[in-house]
Amino acid sequence: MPAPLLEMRQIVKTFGPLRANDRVDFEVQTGEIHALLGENGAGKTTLMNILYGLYQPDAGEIYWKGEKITLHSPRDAIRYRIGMIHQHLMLVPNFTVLENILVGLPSPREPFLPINETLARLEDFAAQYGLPIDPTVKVKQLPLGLQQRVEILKALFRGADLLILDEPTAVLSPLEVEEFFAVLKNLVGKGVSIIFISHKLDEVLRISDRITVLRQGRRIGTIETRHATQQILAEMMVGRAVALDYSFPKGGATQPILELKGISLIRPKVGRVLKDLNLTLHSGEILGIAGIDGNGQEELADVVCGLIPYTEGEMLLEGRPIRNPTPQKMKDCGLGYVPADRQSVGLVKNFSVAHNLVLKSLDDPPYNTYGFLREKVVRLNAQQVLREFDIRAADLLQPVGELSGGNQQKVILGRELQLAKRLLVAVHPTRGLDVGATESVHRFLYSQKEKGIGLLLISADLDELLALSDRIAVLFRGEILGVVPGETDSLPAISRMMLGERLEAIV
Amino acid sequence: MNEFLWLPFLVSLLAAGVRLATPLLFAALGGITNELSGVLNIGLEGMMIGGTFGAYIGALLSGSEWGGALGGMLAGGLLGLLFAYLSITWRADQVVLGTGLNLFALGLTSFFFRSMYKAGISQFVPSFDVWNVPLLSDIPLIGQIFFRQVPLVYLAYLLIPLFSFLLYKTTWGLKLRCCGEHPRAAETVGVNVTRMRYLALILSGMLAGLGGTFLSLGQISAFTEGLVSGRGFIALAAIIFGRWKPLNVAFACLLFGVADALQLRLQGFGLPIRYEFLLMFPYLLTLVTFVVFVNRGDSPAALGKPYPEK
Amino acid sequence: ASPQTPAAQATETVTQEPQVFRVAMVFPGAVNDKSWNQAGFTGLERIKNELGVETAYLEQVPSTDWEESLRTFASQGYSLVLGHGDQFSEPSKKVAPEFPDTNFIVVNGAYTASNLASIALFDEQVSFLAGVVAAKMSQSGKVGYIGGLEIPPVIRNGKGFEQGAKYVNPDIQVSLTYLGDFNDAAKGKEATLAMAESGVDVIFYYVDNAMLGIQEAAKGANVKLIGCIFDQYEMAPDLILTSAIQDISTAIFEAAKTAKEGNFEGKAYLFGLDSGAIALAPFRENVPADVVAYVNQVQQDIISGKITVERMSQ
Amino acid sequence: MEQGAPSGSSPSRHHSWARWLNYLQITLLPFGAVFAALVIGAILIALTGVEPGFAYQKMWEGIAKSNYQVGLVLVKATPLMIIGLGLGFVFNSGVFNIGAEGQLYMGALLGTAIGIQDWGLPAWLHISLSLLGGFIGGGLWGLLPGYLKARHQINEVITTILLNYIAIYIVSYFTHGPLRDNPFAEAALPQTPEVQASSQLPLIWPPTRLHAGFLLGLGLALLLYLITYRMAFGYKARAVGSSPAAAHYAGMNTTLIMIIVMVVSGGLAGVAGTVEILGVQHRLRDMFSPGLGYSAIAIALMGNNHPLGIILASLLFGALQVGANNMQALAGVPVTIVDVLQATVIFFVAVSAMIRWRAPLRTLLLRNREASS
Ligand SMILES: Nc1ncnc2c1ncn2[C@@H]1O[C@H](COP(=O)(O)OP(=O)(O)OP(=O)(O)O)[C@@H](O)[C@H]1O
Ligand SMILES: Nc1ncnc2c1ncn2[C@@H]1O[C@H](COP(=O)(O)OP(=O)(O)OP(=O)(O)O)[C@@H](O)[C@H]1O
Ligand SMILES: [Mg+2]
Ligand SMILES: [Mg+2]
Repeated sequence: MPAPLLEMRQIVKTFGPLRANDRVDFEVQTGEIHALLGENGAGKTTLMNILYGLYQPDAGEIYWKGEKITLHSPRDAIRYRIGMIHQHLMLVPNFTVLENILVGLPSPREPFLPINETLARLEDFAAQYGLPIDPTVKVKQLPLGLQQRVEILKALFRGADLLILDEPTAVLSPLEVEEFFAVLKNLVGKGVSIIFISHKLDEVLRISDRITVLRQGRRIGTIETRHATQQILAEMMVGRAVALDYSFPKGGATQPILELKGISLIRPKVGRVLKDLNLTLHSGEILGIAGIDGNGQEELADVVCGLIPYTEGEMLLEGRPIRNPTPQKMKDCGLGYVPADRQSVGLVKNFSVAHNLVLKSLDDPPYNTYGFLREKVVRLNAQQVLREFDIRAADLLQPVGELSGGNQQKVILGRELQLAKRLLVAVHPTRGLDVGATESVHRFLYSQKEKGIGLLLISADLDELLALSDRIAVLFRGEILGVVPGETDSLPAISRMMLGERLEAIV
Repeated sequence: MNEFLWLPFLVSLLAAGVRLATPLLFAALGGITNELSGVLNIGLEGMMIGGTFGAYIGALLSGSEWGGALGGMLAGGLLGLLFAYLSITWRADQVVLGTGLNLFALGLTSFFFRSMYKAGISQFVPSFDVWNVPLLSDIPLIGQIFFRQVPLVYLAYLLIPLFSFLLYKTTWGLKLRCCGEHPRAAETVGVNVTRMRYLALILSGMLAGLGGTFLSLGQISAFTEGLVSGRGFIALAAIIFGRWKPLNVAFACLLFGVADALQLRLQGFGLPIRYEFLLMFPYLLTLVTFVVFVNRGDSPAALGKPYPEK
Repeated sequence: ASPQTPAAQATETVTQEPQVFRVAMVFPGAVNDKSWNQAGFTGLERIKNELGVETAYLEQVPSTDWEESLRTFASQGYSLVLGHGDQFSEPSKKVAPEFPDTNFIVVNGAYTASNLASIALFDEQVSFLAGVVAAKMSQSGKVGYIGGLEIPPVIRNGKGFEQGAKYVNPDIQVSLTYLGDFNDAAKGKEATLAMAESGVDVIFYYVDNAMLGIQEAAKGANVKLIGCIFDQYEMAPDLILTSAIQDISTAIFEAAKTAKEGNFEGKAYLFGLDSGAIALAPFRENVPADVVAYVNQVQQDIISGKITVERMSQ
Repeated sequence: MEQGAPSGSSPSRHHSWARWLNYLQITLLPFGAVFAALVIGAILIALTGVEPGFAYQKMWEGIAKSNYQVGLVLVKATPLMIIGLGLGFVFNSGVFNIGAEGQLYMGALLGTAIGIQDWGLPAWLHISLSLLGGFIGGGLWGLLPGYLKARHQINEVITTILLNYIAIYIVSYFTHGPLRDNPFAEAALPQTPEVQASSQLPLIWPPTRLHAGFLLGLGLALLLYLITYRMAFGYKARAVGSSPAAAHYAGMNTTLIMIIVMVVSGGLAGVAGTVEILGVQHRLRDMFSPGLGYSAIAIALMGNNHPLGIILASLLFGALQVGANNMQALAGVPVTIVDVLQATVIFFVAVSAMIRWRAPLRTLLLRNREASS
């Protein structure tokens, strides 16, 4: 065997008392796609950040092409031709695509920006990898899938021998994942090696050559992908047997609870985001909304939950119209909402877990008497929710921002499920969560259906939708192109509708 | 006012406006630079004060106004360095530091000045003379307004396109702006955020120092306490007014300068308006223009936040 | 009212032996402002040097502290405490009864009491002369006055100036600008340029540091200046026709001397042209002899009472 | 702004000894900051040829020699405290009000206008009305930028800076014009008549000059503490500050909250201005504030926007000011040293807030947390 392209030996990294990486060995061969697996908080990102020079390890060595190296900052990593796509997109929303790609690139004509060269190369890449993009739009106007594409282009522009991809597919729709994998194959063909991190075991099994699993900061082992199964991997990650193939019984819908009649939304500068939506959600039903990111899903959720006033149409709750819905009003109607952006919308990061759990009930009994917050009751409530949802926090008063993503999501669920007396809207509820956390979120959601609550489940993950939904509506450019039963048979129709074909045309 | 001639009046008004805008412009260009790098600097006033004194000392020691300009830039730059050290290396709160810096510069300059001159009278030092730009100064109207000024005024105009270019058209400017929008993203593409912010603050201090220089060596030829009198804050307002774009910011400075020049002239006419309202006029006009025509603009996303965040 | 106010009681213990004559002074602005405060400070320095007494002072005292600063010194057993400006009228009226052993003098003060005196300059008289010079020297028939803030001494000098100018030429145009600030030299410069453009060719000013800007502007424009408070000829020999000297330091010194000799009286002292505390600075060659003669005549007439200069009410 | 003062979001997490150590550190560091500033001041004082030990002795005497001096410190601290409380409140909600100076002026204007009226009211009523007037004057001056920010996203920094100047000139107009004492005298001082005896704040600690405004400040601190950290409204206001999107999502009326906090902050600045007139100056004068509204920004931030921190910071500044005045009067050190001294204190306090976060103690506490979980 030739010397590996990369070898990390006995890497240790601690954050205060916590060992995020505990004597981790990790190696990557030239030309392979090496997957890195582990639960939330296992230390994957930490290890990669060390490799990219963002963190300095407390101990351990890194060998690059057989030579021992020290990485003081990402500048060094870039110099060694190591590229990285980060778990949280490293894009400037206010910059254009072009500016995002240009920033930090050396220019042949310093100090001038190499604009024309870059535009030409962008066209090259578009042709070569199938990654077309309009370089003049601002990144904040792009859907997440396209933003991810910008990240990929950024990495390609810098030219890398080793590309680190930290959960790149978390925000992609199945179709986008396909395109993305094609790009990866293409890159490998050109001699690039890849480290691939994902919580989706099927993706890992499809794309990788080898898999390394971390658990609680330690390396558990590395196996060849052809010897691996989802079951084996899940056991390695969690340390015990995990139920992976769970499915939920369908049916049980009763009377209509929420009706959307001709709902449209026009946003300034953007245009018509939602077009004449007609949907009915029943009690005890899970209605899935499928679609490629950026086709109006999040706006639909915001409109239903009163965050954005709709432009036209009518919303009926149990047959009665709701005029000018606001978040407050909808909450009072018994609606819970798990938003897409848990970090900056769902939670106040520097508030404690306990106070985030009553964020929407600050004015309501029993938490509020004469305007004062009853801290004891707030904590009592938190204790109960923490137990019920198995939320791992150091204590009730820990700032919620310090929790891991999975636990943050459970805090939101814990709050919203209390409020969801009649309706629950959940957007990408398991995005970025590991298998264990995903499973428990799914169980919590399903338990709501059993209680007779109507669920609107918006997700880009078709497996999730098929597992839970009674019916699935497909949103394309703000329009519903069709509604199909939540069964595996519907999959081809859903995929075609996601690309813009109407159900009538397919059937 | 029957002999009132509107054309010469307008010319002199605008020429005065240009002069009154010049110190604001220097400070505002500096302020844009540090704000785009993500540092909120309400210490511009202090940096200008440092500049007025540094310029005086520079001119005194070197015997030349250009030596004075150097001194002004040096003093401002040192204050910028101090600000950078405390806000970047120590990650101390930028707003607290800014208020501290204003007080610091005010106290220290007058302290030194009083130690130098017990009697408190400043010597006269070499200062900038009006320099008519050949040819251009002969253009009717335009020449009188813009091209019969002291060299620092020309420097200020030249800096407007230079900074537009530097901040918005160069690799360096892009990196700098990235630090202000998303410093972590900047770091991941190999930008040294700390160094960028240090540089931006020092540069900003030097420019504010030039603004101060214009006050002590471009307007008068000496140092006095109270020369700056709030211009640093007006520059801060101009930055937001002009949405961090040098050309727009220059316009904001000019608007304020012309309004100030106008009120000084209106007072001379003996109009039946209380002088308090005339003094208020530039502020009121700027406020109304801002609210009605400019209003919102996105500030750099990471403005005021120390990096790395903790 | 009992003089034994709480404050006096509280600080009695720290009072030093009263037989030592010590003088303290409180200034509203900086003692190096080349203007009002500096003039007062000069007086204090003369007291220290020529009378050989111990002195102390507080400068740049904000209005929040006017009263307290007087009390600070009085409670320390100073025999004479001066407040440098009419803003100390009210505070001293309050504080003086608390310290019967201390004498208070307020410059331009409004009140008197057994231990409280006021000294003032008849500044309209000298600014009247400044107005006469300006009107005589102006070719355009337009003269100007630049003040810092609209406060009594600034107003008085302006009014005196206007009286004097109109005395020479009833049709003369007097324009008036307040900078809103005594020290903003850049504003001073622009205000001067603005006046020059409107045809003004002689300007009398009453500002502090802002005068540097006024002089700077006058250099380029065809404008002559009349300085204020002390002889400012050396600052700009080509420009300054004369200065309306308002030597409050002499008044202060004289008053302190009287107090030291034990002749303090709680009354209002007014120092006019006859006292020498106010005067026009000596003319140099930039004022023609006939003008000098004319001005001297007016001065005589004022002193002799032939011309009455209006004193602003307070 | 995550400096370690008790911020309400995460107390009582650690073992008692660790918490104790933490509080010790929180208390000691500001002292260290003051000490460091005094050392730098000593160097400058020595440069003027005065013996620093002597100068500082005079300074200390000025602060603490007698009850009377202590009273002066408290009097000085009062307006700073009241403005700082309002600013802490508004900063918690993420609105950057630098218009306290203008709000102070407008409050003092209205408060004085009521205070000078001879309505024959009993003192408690006249004082309350004046203070209410102060609150309304300052509150209105805060309402304008607050409304523009909340409803139209108009940057409050620029509007408040400009409104400061405008307010100062408005007061200038009134003191020269409509409210001028003795309007018939051509050369009268630009100041209002003295406020009625019935509206002057009573002295509460004879023989000192301390007036009831100080108690009012303490009461307001308690009130604001309760609102911010004990009442639902405070949680909402802080939520708006740390995450407006989350606040909107949670059904809070972010617009209204922003406007309310801005009005309260402006109102308190106005109350501070009125208290200064009713308690100390008794007349409103042109340009009467030596930049109280700007100093209070530093005070609010140094106090970590927490009422207790703000009280401490304002006392520190009050003490420095009074002490330095004495030092200038009796040791002859130029007054400008005060500015340098205060600035250095600000620097060191700002930095020490970060030392606290960096120090090994923090690690110790974290370890402790792990042990307890
Ligand atoms: N900057 C930091 N400060 C403190 N603790 C940190 C920091 N970064 C990571 N950690 C901790 O280190 C552990 C590993 O985190 P890491 O982000 O590497 O996990 P991960 O495997 O990438 O998880 P995920 O699948 O959720 O992305 C976590 O427990 C986390 O709390
Ligand atoms: N100040 C902090 N103290 C302790 N842990 C922290 C702190 N800041 C971040 N972390 C931890 O660092 C880890 C990495 O952060 P990151 O934002 O990647 O979270 P994550 O678990 O990967 O969540 P998600 O999957 O939703 O992105 C998180 O687990 C978070 O708990
Ligand atoms: Mg991760
Ligand atoms: Mg994650």
